Amino acid sequence: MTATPVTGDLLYSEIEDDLRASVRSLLEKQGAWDAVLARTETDETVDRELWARLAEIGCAALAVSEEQGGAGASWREAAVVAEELGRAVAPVPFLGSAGLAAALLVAVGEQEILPQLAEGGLVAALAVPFGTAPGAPTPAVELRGELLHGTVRGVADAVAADVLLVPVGNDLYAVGAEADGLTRTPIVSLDMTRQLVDLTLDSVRGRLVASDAEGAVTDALRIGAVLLASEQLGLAERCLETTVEYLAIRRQFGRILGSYQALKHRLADLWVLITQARAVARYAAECAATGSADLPVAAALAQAHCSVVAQQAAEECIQLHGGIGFTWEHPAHLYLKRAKSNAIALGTPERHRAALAELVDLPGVPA
Amino acid sequence: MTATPVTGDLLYSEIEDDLRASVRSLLEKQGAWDAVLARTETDETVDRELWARLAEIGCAALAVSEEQGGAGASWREAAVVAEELGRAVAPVPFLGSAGLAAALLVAVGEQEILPQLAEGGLVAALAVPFGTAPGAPTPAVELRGELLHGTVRGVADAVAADVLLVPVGNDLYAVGAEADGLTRTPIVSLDMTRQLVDLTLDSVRGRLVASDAEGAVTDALRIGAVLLASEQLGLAERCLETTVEYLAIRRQFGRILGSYQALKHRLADLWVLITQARAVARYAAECAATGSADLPVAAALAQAHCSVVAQQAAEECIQLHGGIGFTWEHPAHLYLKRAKSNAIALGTPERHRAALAELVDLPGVPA
Amino acid sequence: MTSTATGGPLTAEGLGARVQAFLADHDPASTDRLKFLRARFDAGLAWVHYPEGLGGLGADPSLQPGVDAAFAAAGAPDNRPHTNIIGLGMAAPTILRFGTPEQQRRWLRPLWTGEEIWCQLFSEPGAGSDLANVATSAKPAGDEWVVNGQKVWTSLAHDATWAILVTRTDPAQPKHRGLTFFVCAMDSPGVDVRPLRQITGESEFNEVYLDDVRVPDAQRLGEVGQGWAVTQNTLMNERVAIGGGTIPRESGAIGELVKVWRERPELRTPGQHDQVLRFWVEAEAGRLTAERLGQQQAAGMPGPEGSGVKLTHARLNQQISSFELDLLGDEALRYTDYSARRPVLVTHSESPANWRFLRAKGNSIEGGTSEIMRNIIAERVLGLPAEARADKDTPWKDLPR
Amino acid sequence: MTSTATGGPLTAEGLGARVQAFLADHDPASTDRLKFLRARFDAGLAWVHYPEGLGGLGADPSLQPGVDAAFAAAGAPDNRPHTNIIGLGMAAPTILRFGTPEQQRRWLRPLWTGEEIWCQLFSEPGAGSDLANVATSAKPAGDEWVVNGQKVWTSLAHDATWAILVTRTDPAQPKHRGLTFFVCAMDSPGVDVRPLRQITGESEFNEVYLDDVRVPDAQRLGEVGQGWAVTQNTLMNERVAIGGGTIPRESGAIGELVKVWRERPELRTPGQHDQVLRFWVEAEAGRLTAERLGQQQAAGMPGPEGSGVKLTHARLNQQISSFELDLLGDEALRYTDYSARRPVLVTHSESPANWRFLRAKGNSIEGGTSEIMRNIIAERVLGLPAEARADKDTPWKDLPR
Repeated sequence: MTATPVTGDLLYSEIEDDLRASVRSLLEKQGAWDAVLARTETDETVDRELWARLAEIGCAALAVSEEQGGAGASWREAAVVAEELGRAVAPVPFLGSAGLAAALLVAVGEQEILPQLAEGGLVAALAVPFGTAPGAPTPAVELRGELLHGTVRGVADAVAADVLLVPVGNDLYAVGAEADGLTRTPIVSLDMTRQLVDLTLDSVRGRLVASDAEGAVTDALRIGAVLLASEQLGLAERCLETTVEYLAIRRQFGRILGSYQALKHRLADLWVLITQARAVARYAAECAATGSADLPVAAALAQAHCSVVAQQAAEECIQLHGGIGFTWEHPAHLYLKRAKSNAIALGTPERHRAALAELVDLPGVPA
Repeated sequence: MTATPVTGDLLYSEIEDDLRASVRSLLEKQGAWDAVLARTETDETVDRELWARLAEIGCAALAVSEEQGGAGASWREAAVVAEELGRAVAPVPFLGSAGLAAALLVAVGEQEILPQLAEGGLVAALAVPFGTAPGAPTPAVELRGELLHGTVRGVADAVAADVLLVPVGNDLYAVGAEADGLTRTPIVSLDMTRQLVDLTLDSVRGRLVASDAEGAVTDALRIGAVLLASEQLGLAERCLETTVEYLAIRRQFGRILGSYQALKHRLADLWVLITQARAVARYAAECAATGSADLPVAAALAQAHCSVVAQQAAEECIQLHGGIGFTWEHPAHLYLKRAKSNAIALGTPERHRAALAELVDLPGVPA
Repeated sequence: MTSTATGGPLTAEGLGARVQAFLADHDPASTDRLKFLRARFDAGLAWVHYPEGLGGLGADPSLQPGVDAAFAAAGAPDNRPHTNIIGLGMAAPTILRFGTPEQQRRWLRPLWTGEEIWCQLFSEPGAGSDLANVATSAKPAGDEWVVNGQKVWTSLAHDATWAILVTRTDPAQPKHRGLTFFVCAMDSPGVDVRPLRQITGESEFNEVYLDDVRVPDAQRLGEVGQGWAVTQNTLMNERVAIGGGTIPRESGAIGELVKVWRERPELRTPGQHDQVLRFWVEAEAGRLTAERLGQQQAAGMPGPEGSGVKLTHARLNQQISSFELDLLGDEALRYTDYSARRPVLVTHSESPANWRFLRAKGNSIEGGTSEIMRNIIAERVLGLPAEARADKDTPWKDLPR
Repeated sequence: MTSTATGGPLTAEGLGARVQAFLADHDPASTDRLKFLRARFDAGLAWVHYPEGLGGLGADPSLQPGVDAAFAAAGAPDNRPHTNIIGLGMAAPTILRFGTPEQQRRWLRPLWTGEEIWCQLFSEPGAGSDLANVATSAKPAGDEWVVNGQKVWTSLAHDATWAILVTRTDPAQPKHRGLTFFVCAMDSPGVDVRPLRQITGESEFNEVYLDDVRVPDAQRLGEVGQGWAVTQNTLMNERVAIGGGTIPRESGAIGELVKVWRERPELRTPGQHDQVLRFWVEAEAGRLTAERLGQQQAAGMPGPEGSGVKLTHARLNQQISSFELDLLGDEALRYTDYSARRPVLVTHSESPANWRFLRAKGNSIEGGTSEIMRNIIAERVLGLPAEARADKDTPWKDLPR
């Protein structure tokens, strides 16, 4: 039997509530879903303007200390922002830049990029495929002489990135987005609200940011998993709300759809799952904020659970909207694509469960 | 892609319908559930009288040829009987004697026991634990000199057995139930409508029935799995019927319970599962009857699926009956215990899926 | 020479002889495709269970596959049935059942040969599963009707010559009364077909706007006010169309999944193995259930299992394709093309996994939602009480919307 | 000397000092158990949030665990709360809320000390989830009431001195009106307690037959006809009783499963591994949800999550114990004892896996079925329309049954 770690605070603080209100208000003004949908079909899939506004209220580096130019808050507050961005399927580089990159730069004690990133003037991205789980191997980019060579496919938040953080063996390099020899090819992505990019490095000059960075990369991916869980929570909540609102007005066979018990019970079950998603996401954020030794468990648990819940919420949203939910002109497909993409991102639920097997001593069949 | 075997006839023939009607009529007269329940608390947990009546209409050896004293029908007809016995959770040694033992004796070409078994004067049982999957190792009973030694725990249908068929390595021995040195201890069994027995063999004289019998034991267990699937189908159907009948009369909050859509949809889903259980059980019986090369797949498929369906049916039966379904004085617990016991019997669904992995070329992770 | 004229019902042998005789007269290799198909229709070898003179010989429907196979074996052109699914599956049986002899003669031959494609104008934005809640109105004007309204989820509308159309002709009647069924020419003035884009990016379906469209009364099918009976008959034909023939093991979604599993061992993880096997079991159970349903239908005992087969098919398509994306991992995050366009007809297996994942979401909605299927099973099969409803006897115009 | 007398509210320190003073006066090692408990009650250290004179000091309820811990640390006897769950969890708050001062003085002390055990006579065979559908009648007779009817699912009835009892005093009123709430002495003539046997073989519960049982009007709680309001308050206390304190990771059903998994590697198969991990994830998510609910309650924001916690708890108990039997295989086919008997109180982990499997089937029925929990969530939390019902305004006696 594994010991029970201290639970910590799973509620939202007043500061977190205020932050949520600011972000939501901003997103309601500048991130309506129809604008998000329209943007997916343009060349500018990232809403740089919105990102600038978010940076103004500190969202670019919430968990970075004030000395390093950040907001001096913690991953708890960052997780609240992730919830709101998930609700809005907002096309901004929060996860990649304020999450993965910031966590990595803090972990390795970087001083040059971090202040610019924190004030929002610079976007950074971690150059690994979006599906990389914490601890999984990263692509083989290699140093030949002083130049970098290799390919990294499907990188998140690299569309708008100014700097790419490239793991090279156990080292970490920073590469300018406009560097000679670097090709960035945005790809048609399942989730076009977070368009992925293929990177090709052909004799690219990078700056060595840290050696012995493998552990820091794993830690950063874990922080990413924590934030992603909160994003999934926010998305799931939005799907439930939208569906309840629709069922409360739509009539069929002379009755309000929401009065049909089979639908009511399915939504009740979904609500229960969401209360659980909130508990595990909050626990993960609390562990990240306090540096709890249980963070690896909390992050894997949150991903294993929230990935499932967000997908189910998006699927119920489509199904219970009926035909209209299957059309392009309804936001449900944006939630579905984000939910499915997120479930694969930073490791599938099954990968996270396999990680838990190690972490909580539940081994498989002895060899 | 695996080739598609010929499906064969998945319907019920007129002869099968007639047989079903005879068996059901007999069970309605002699096998009412309250009598079945009462019998579980007596020393006579097997209804020998009922078994005699069933033997009279040929149920003791349906799939045994007329030359060998059987009814000259096939495993298809036997499967129909199994359905009816499952509906009634009947405490008779059909599965053990008319199924496992008969299949085994036919397979090894035995001539002495089989005719007596076929006419119903003798009950035989295969001395392996009830949870043994086709192809799994059997307990280590060994021959020292000319005498048998060993322990076999949890044998089905051995309470009423006259002869025990004991695998000893690759040989098969027959042991009289009253043989010196043999101890039969009936155990408190999860499913008391099929009480299991622990056997201890301490210098017991047996008769060598066959050498090189390992394959025949596996084949017999497979036939058992086929019949068990039909038993599970019958049980599931009965659970659904009982529940629908109850919901059609019970009122809560001023409405017939069966008018609540959430319950309707769950029962609809259960009905769908049962149509599938019927299809796979019939396919398995057809493969057994025709000696199809696809029998191993069909048997594993039927067990993997019908075990799950029967359990779900029994669980819904309890839940939708509410409190009354949790009491001893309602048949629901008999179905639940039979369903759970059957799911473990002759291999759990997971074991059968693992068998399918081999059979249909869906291997696991390469070593 | 017909089956009745020769005294006994047509047998497979008798039909086989007719096919061979026809082929002797019409060499598939040298006969013009359309000419060949028209002649086949006229010989009663199109749909052999239809009456004589309407492409058939009044034969048993079970003899059709043999006839089709004989033509295929001879290298004869077929009528490309997949391009006219609604025409063949729904419009034709409805015309046969409710059409006048003139209507049958006019429409059935070019329908069967594929010269005229048909579509269906049933669904409306305000109706959903409540199909009878039709708001599209038809008002009489001399020997014509003037139709106004909006239809949705219309496949093939952009290719179709004709549509079967349900309209409300008397809003003062309760919902299921006051409907009338027409055939509408898709090139009529006032018919506006607009692609309806779906979550895959493409537009398989259309919205159809009807703006003062004039439909001759001669194109009415069935009596005025009996449109619901006609519609239900049409939909019943849609559901019967399932089944028929052995379904290959591992076809559909499970086939795609196990192909990836077998061919790409590097993607496998231990934790996914049992799930693959669970899906295999469920898919095979579903396949055998459909097989058994087909056997029942062939034995003249059509069971209600069709609703269950549809439910299972939708669920497995969705669950299995979703799992396949997890198995593919990073690869699944790449899509092919979201641009607005008409879909190209390809087999499912040529489509990328994430397209199949997205498209499968429609399976539990189109052709009757999974919720409606469960209602049907609970009420018609299990006999549980119907849902309370307030819309059966109230005039349609007075219902809240 | 009371909290108000000293000026400020009682603090943890203040209470700690009182406990130490009490212990100094009453040595747990040498004081008779019952005498010690009565003195603790009289000192206001029983349930500190109750009023003075009734075992409390009007303190904040959050201070109770500290007091209990201090007594436990000193080796003091406790009041064996698990033997009087209904008394402490449901009867006591109801008496406090609705009882007269005389009733409170009579009942609360022996209830808290455990000298008098309480049970609950609410459920009836004809009611089920429709708890208000009470048929047990109480008719006035002078300053008494004469009660007739049958109650069911009564735990502890065979040990109890007192019962809280809901009766119908006016069948001409609609269902939720016309109920009245009493306290009934279980040794009254006409009270017949019979064990109700359950699927495990044992009888945890009873049926209670009430045959012309006379209950003094002085034992009525609340007004005549207000029994439903009292009952709802009682049930609310039952649900609030969840929560409180950190729940250990891997407690309950998951703990049993992972113990077997870890200790008996020979039982493991590859296909079961991911399922064990799925259960671990679900159980841990459920645990943290209950923890979060406890934090909310402690912060004065009791949320509706309790219904969800109950739902999940029941489902996981059932699914996990069922899976554990599969894991155990042949061993799970052996049971311990089906004979009719009263259960022995043991911790869950001492019970065999298949007993836990069977007992868990009750978890989704007792204390509100899972279906009722889903209704509550859908209607009270999500605000979806209530089920149509015909029993709210009709006189109870005219309802179909």
